[in-house]
Amino acid sequence: MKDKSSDVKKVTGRPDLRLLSLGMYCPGCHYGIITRVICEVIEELGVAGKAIGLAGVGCSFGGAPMTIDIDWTSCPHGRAPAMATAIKRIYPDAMVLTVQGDGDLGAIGLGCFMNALVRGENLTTIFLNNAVYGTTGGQMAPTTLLGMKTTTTPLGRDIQTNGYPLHVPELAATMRGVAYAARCTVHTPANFQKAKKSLKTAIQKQIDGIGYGIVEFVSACPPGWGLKPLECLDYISERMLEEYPLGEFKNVDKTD
Amino acid sequence: MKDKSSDVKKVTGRPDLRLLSLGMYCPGCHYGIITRVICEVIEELGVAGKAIGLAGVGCSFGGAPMTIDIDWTSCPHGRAPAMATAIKRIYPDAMVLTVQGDGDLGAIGLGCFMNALVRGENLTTIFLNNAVYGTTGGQMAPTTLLGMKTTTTPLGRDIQTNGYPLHVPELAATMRGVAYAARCTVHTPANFQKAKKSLKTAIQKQIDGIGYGIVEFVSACPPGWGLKPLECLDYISERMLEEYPLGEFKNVDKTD
Amino acid sequence: MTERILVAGNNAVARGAIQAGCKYFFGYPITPQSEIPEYMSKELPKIGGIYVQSESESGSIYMVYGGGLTGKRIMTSTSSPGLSLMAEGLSYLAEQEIPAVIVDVVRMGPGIGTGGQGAQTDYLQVTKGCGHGGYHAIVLAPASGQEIFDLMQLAFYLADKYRGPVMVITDFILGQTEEPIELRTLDFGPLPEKEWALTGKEKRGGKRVTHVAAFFTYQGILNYQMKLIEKYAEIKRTEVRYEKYLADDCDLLIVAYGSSARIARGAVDMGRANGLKLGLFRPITLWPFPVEAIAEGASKAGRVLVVEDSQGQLVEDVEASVKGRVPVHLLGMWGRHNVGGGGIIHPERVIEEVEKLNEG
Amino acid sequence: MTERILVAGNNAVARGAIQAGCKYFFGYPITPQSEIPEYMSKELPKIGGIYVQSESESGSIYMVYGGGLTGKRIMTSTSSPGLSLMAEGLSYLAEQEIPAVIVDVVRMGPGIGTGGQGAQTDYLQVTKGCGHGGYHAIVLAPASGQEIFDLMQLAFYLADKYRGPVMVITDFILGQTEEPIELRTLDFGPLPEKEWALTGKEKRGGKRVTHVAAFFTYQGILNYQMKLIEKYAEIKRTEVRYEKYLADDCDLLIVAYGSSARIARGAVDMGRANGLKLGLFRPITLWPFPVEAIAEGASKAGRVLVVEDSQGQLVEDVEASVKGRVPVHLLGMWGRHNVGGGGIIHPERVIEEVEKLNEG
Amino acid sequence: MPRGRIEIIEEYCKGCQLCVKFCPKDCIEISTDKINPNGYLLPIFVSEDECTGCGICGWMCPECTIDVYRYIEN
Amino acid sequence: MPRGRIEIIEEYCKGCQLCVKFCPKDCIEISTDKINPNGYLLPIFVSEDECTGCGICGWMCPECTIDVYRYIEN
Amino acid sequence: MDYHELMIAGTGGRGVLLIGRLLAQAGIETYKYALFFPNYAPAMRGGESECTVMLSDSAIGSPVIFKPACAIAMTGSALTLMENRMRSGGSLIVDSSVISDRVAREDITAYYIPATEKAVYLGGTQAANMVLLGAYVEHTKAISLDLLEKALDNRLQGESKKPILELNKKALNEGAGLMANYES
Amino acid sequence: MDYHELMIAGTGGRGVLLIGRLLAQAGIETYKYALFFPNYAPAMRGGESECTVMLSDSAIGSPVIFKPACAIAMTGSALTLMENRMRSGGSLIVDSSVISDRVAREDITAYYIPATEKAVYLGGTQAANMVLLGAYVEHTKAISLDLLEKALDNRLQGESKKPILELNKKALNEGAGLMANYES
Ligand SMILES: Cc1ncc(C[n+]2csc(CCOP(=O)(O)OP(=O)(O)O)c2C)c(N)n1
Ligand SMILES: Cc1ncc(C[n+]2csc(CCOP(=O)(O)OP(=O)(O)O)c2C)c(N)n1
Ligand code: SF4
Ligand code: SF4
Ligand code: SF4
Ligand code: SF4
Ligand code: SF4
Ligand code: SF4
Ligand SMILES: [Mg+2]
Ligand SMILES: [Mg+2]
Repeated sequence: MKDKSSDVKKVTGRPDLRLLSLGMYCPGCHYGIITRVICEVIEELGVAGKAIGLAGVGCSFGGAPMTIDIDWTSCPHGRAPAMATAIKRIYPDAMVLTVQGDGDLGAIGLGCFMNALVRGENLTTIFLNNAVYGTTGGQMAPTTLLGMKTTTTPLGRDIQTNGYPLHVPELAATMRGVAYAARCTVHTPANFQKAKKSLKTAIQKQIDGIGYGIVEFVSACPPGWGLKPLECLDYISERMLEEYPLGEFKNVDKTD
Repeated sequence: MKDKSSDVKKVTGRPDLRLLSLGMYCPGCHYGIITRVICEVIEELGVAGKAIGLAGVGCSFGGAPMTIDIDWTSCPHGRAPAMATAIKRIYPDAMVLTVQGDGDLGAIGLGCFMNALVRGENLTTIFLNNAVYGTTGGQMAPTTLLGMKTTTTPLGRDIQTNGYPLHVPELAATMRGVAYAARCTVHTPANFQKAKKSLKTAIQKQIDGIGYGIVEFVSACPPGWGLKPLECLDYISERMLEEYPLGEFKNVDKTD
Repeated sequence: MTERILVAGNNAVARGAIQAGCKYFFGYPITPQSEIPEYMSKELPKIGGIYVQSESESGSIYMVYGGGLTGKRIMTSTSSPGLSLMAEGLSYLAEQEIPAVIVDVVRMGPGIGTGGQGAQTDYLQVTKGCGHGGYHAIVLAPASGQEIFDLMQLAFYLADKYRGPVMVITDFILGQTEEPIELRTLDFGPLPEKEWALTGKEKRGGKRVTHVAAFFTYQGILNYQMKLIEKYAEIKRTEVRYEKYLADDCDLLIVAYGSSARIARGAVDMGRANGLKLGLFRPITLWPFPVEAIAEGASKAGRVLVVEDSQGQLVEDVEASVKGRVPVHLLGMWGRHNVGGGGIIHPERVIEEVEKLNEG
Repeated sequence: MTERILVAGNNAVARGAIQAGCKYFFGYPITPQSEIPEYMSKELPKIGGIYVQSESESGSIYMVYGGGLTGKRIMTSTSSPGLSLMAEGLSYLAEQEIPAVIVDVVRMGPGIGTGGQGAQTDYLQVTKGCGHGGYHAIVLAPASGQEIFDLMQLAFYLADKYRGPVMVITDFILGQTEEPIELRTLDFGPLPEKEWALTGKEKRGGKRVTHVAAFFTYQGILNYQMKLIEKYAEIKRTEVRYEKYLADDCDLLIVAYGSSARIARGAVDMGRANGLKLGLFRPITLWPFPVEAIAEGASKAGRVLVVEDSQGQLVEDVEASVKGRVPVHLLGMWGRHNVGGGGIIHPERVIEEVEKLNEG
Repeated sequence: MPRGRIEIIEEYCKGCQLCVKFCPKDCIEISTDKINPNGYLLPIFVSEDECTGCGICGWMCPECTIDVYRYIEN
Repeated sequence: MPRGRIEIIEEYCKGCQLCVKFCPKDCIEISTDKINPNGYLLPIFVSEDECTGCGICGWMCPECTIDVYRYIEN
Repeated sequence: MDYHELMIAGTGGRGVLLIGRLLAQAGIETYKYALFFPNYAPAMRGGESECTVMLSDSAIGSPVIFKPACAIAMTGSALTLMENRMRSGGSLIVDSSVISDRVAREDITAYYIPATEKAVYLGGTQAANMVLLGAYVEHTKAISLDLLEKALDNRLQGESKKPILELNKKALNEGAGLMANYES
Repeated sequence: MDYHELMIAGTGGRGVLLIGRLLAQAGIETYKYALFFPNYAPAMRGGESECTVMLSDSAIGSPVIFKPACAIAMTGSALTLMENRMRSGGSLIVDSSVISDRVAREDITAYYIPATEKAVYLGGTQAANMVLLGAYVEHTKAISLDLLEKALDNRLQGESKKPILELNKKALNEGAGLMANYES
């Protein structure tokens, strides 16, 4: 084993911003990987000192503030965008970030989120789409796939009773105050890199004062899906991405 | 004056469903004309007996239940779609209609409305866009035009502070559960007729079980705009329709 | 014989509702009550009923409002922060006199609190006016699986009888505890027709029904308020419910409701076995509050110990009832043994407190 | 000399806030308080402040929550149904100890109520727990334009001092009544630095601040509750405020707050002019409630008449304070003369009630 | 030859003048002195000969307070 | 010739096997008996020779519990 | 103790609140305390409207009074209302141009001022309220006309408002004149 | 009065709640009252878990007890916890395969059952809980093993569950056997 330290470069490890904590996530939860994405992007942009994070209620609630070394507040369920609005209005130089699940942003918080877009706030939102309410035990979320079984859709989600899955960045892209909207995953190394780029772009839009940026992460919830961590990867490729295509839905340098 | 009744046909008058009441509206308020649209469409479709109306808080609150002879409830501000959801689920054969202002639906009720669309409810919504909060004295609404002065935008609405005007039917059209989305006005006789056609189509979608129908009415609020009734007509043609183009944004026979 | 099964309190809530003829449930997940919507989502479709997962607890209560307007039996369940989101809706249900049952499986508050803490911190909120305007809702506080099942049926009956929201409050302990229940049907007697229900006017021979604010009946607004005041007075006269256990020959009366009452009952047994003359007074209706009965019991016993897993809320009503005639002590949430996530006041701790009082 | 201007109570709210250094207002229109956001939308931008029209009262309170986290002075105002929508947020503000001022210009409830009715129907809600979890907010109830202006300043001070939401409650009458006020600046003394404010960690030399639920500090959750309990006890010890008017030699003590206290004061004057020995006790803090002072005043006078424009809410606290020692009567909203949309209890009606009591 | 006529139920009129504006035949004018009990200046049907009974004034009246009659050729 | 190596801080591992799955060189295997105090089966770095120090296992570890080193040619 | 109280009643469009507010505004120049309370139903458009004004040198207790010592009635229904409520010995000023009824109570004094008629003559019905206000201050001497005019100057600034300012001032003086020469 | 109380403590993954629920389920066949209370922290994944079971012929007061008469400890920290809390004279059943500590208190009786070891031998660590439950019923005779097996039959129906059902039954009996022949 070569071992002289002069010959060795650490290529990756725990990011500086990533706090040591006995992870708040279940084994194989992609939120852990997304945490790395967030840390690395904030480090690369050099904005850790200006960053104020707002964690929604959901697994992000415990996870994000406990694992990323910036200022944080948790928020009442679904209300991060309103809280972020006030913070950003008062401290326009801060980098204000909300991290919200699909129940948090897509259900209870949909109005709060949409109204922040109407007001044309200059914020960044990380939207965690695991297609279920992970924290509370795997109930249906607005993003649950058609036919997917959850604890409140025991026979699978059907259109008649529960409507269609919600596409958040596509929806956001239609709003004039939005500067950036994209969907990504971290379920392969290549996608991990793309996700970093997306998030970086979104935050840059905020820094440049252009407008709202939202990045959806399609991510696995092994207990919520009743699958093993590795099975989840296939489920993402085969099922989730069919409903939730990856890509940028909006990327503008000036809102109109 | 010819007067033999056999020679005379009543072409128009107070519709049967229109109740005699010392109108709830200010002089020149278009809500009165829209009331006629609603009455005539319900009569022509023959669904008065099955109709249950839900009036938002706003000028529609008093106006609609007091002037249209069908079952009604008023609703907490912005919450008509949730209430309508329950009623329609319990009585699928009823014709369930919400009447909501731009503050009611576009601000406080945006989440409630959007979530009804996510769930793919089979309802009809009449959306009254007068660009202000008429009832409470002319404050800014999400649909207030850029530059428009209201009691809470004393210098005119600006993008920086208050974002962009909200386009409700266009937004609704992007949602998969929506079968029909259109914008109309009643500020000219021709538009009055088109509006009737739009609303009829929207309600028919509900009757046929196809999906959500929403019809926006751009309408005048003379005191809110600080204009005389006739001046409002020009304001609609010249300013409102520039921001809010008329037309159908979605009209499908089957949602997907 | 009626069936007897071992179920958790949350399950008893759902089963009791279905037994009462409730086929429409509108709800949103929140710990520690998610088993209720989960059960409903599975069972209601089987009996032609409907489970709608709302987008939030506000969504739930407004759906309940709409549903209640149809005249059907309707319910929702939630836990503390969710109940706060229902405040406006509750006030409207009371104003518009819409029958509905709302279950609060209390979690520790304020704020986000925690779903894994057996707490009773919503007493003030549910009894004194979560929403604006000085309305009241009947609040039932069961203390066992069977009572949950039974009171759910009563709740629907009272909601119809008095036309308004009725609340049932349990908590983490009661919701999770599994006990055998008898699936018995309770009959509380006949109820008037719901002529006020919105059905579309063709079902009423063309006579329409409208539900608009009292505000439109200007001459009647005071009459409206007087009717409300009289309704509440009537409920106070006739619907007070409570249970006494060894309360007639005790020298210390424990007052407690819900899970704390169960724990206190355990303590009474322990105490009696050890020569302590304890008795228990358990309010079943938190509103209307059993003012006279507590005052009487307290006078007889000579002193009172309130046991409640909160900062001290019930104790205010007990003090107001007792009016300073005998001392009222409190064992609040500081009586908890804080194990894991789930702090609990144990019966042993209650006995300890009694002994402290005895020592003076 | 400080400036003296004639302004409505709603205007005094806004001016008082600005005088206290509040530059951030988050609000939503609702009668009868819309003049407050309207004034703020005009004035705040002139002084480098910000008015954000939220999408709803829930939006307002969560913006207030976010704003409060920055350590700046923040406020919102609303009226009854809007306050209900703030229930969850208020509970969070209390849990997370965020200073903020919330003004409720009460309108008659429950339900939609009406903005054109001078009513006091939110007493229970604001004093007992609009939100879940048994938190409390200091509640200030001014009774004149000047006092509104002054108490707004006090409210911001107390919010900072005790780190939590403080409520100021007025109503239609107080909000609309125009009276001269002196634009004086009140100084309540120094306050600690807000080290807990979220600013981005570079402003604190890289030391981050987090505000997460008490729930994450499992071993500390009980400590958290005990701290809260102690804080409330401290407030009860030190912040009780009230005013007495001819209360020391009266044979009937009227207890009333806010607009009803003004009306009652008019009645006291009328009564005294006609040989009736009336006195007035006016709670200024509704929470903490002046329990002892009322008990003392009541004992001295021998009987109490509560005047409140509601179904009877304040009266419960008065009864709990008086503990049955002297009779407590109530003139509630049925004392209104219902003219147009605006029912009002007039001083003449109070005198009538006193005379009825005197006749026995 | 007149083809139609209108009747305005004056009690409910709010004097908004939409009928005046939209009559394609200018059959309606606003009065300068005729006021209803609610204090609104009333419109007057001034030109019976021109009226076609087209119904437009009726549609456009926010108070639904105009009845329009058309004469039928039999 | 090995071009890199990894170190797994075992205490924080949750045994999800994402590292195993994503190593392009199959350098990591899951053990059948090595369990950490939290009860998770641990991955083992089995193939030092193949490791390129590409970093992928590090990125993909949800617990950020893998340090990756690359050898530099000097 | 110098003290004046006035209630003004009418319908929304007639400027009831305006003259009340103006009186209070002008009043604080003379009195230590002044109070104006508008009572109207915001939800009813053009509904009934009333307001109370109090001017005093000692602190004002109640912002509302049931039985005013002085009142102005601008519509028929307002007259009925005020006649029922007024304190014995009080003065009730009536716009006799629009109200044909007479006051029946004998324990109050009515002043019938043809306010609307005079206002039309001066240039517009909307100034009827000022005629009545002028009559009120002349009758009670609560404050000087000058102060009212100053308050009007403050409220109606700029060239465009000039005609209406002039109209209002003329109307005030007209009302004062009518009252000064009033013969019952 | 026939009465039994049992607390079971361990970590989430070890089936603590499962055997408690099973015991209560089987218990209602024999007793008039049965109660199962799971106390766990839903927010902490894989955190500590404990439950209480009571079987009785008279109404059960408190659903929680601080000092149980009988307990099962499945992890080291659970042992510490239970040893501290147990009532004097009580019995504490310990999975000695995973817990090397011994009970120090002399006023309670400890039974060291190598549950995990036996379970592995029988076919899987996950059956360790059943071994302990078997030991418990053998020790207390609270209910018959048959009833527990019936409860298992109900819970694990269908062909696919058969192997695990068999494993569990074997483990139950193994535990009962270990306790029957227990020598301290
Ligand atoms: C007002 C309110 N309602 C409900 C809850 C309970 N709750 C906690 S997390 C959560 C949803 C979590 O789902 P999601 O946002 O998708 O996050 P995930 O856990 O899947 O990451 C809910 C409903 C709450 N805390 N507050
Ligand atoms: C919870 C709540 N907040 C605020 C109000 C006050 N309010 C009454 S109507 C209204 C808005 C009306 O605006 P819009 O919906 O546009 O209706 P419009 O009057 O313009 O027709 C508001 C804010 C209320 N009744 N309830
Ligand atoms: S429940 Fe799902 S989302 Fe939450 S930590 Fe576990 S895997 Fe992640
Ligand atoms: S305020 Fe505006 S919307 Fe309301 S009735 Fe008047 S004109 Fe119509
Ligand atoms: S019916 Fe037609 S032509 Fe006749 S008055 Fe009306 S709009 Fe004019
Ligand atoms: S349109 Fe109707 S309300 Fe308007 S002036 Fe003509 S008749 Fe009157
Ligand atoms: S650094 Fe690359 S090659 Fe080496 S173990 Fe990790 S993934 Fe495999
Ligand atoms: S990816 Fe990380 S947590 Fe998962 S098995 Fe590998 S080292 Fe452990
Ligand atoms: Mg989720
Ligand atoms: Mg509007």
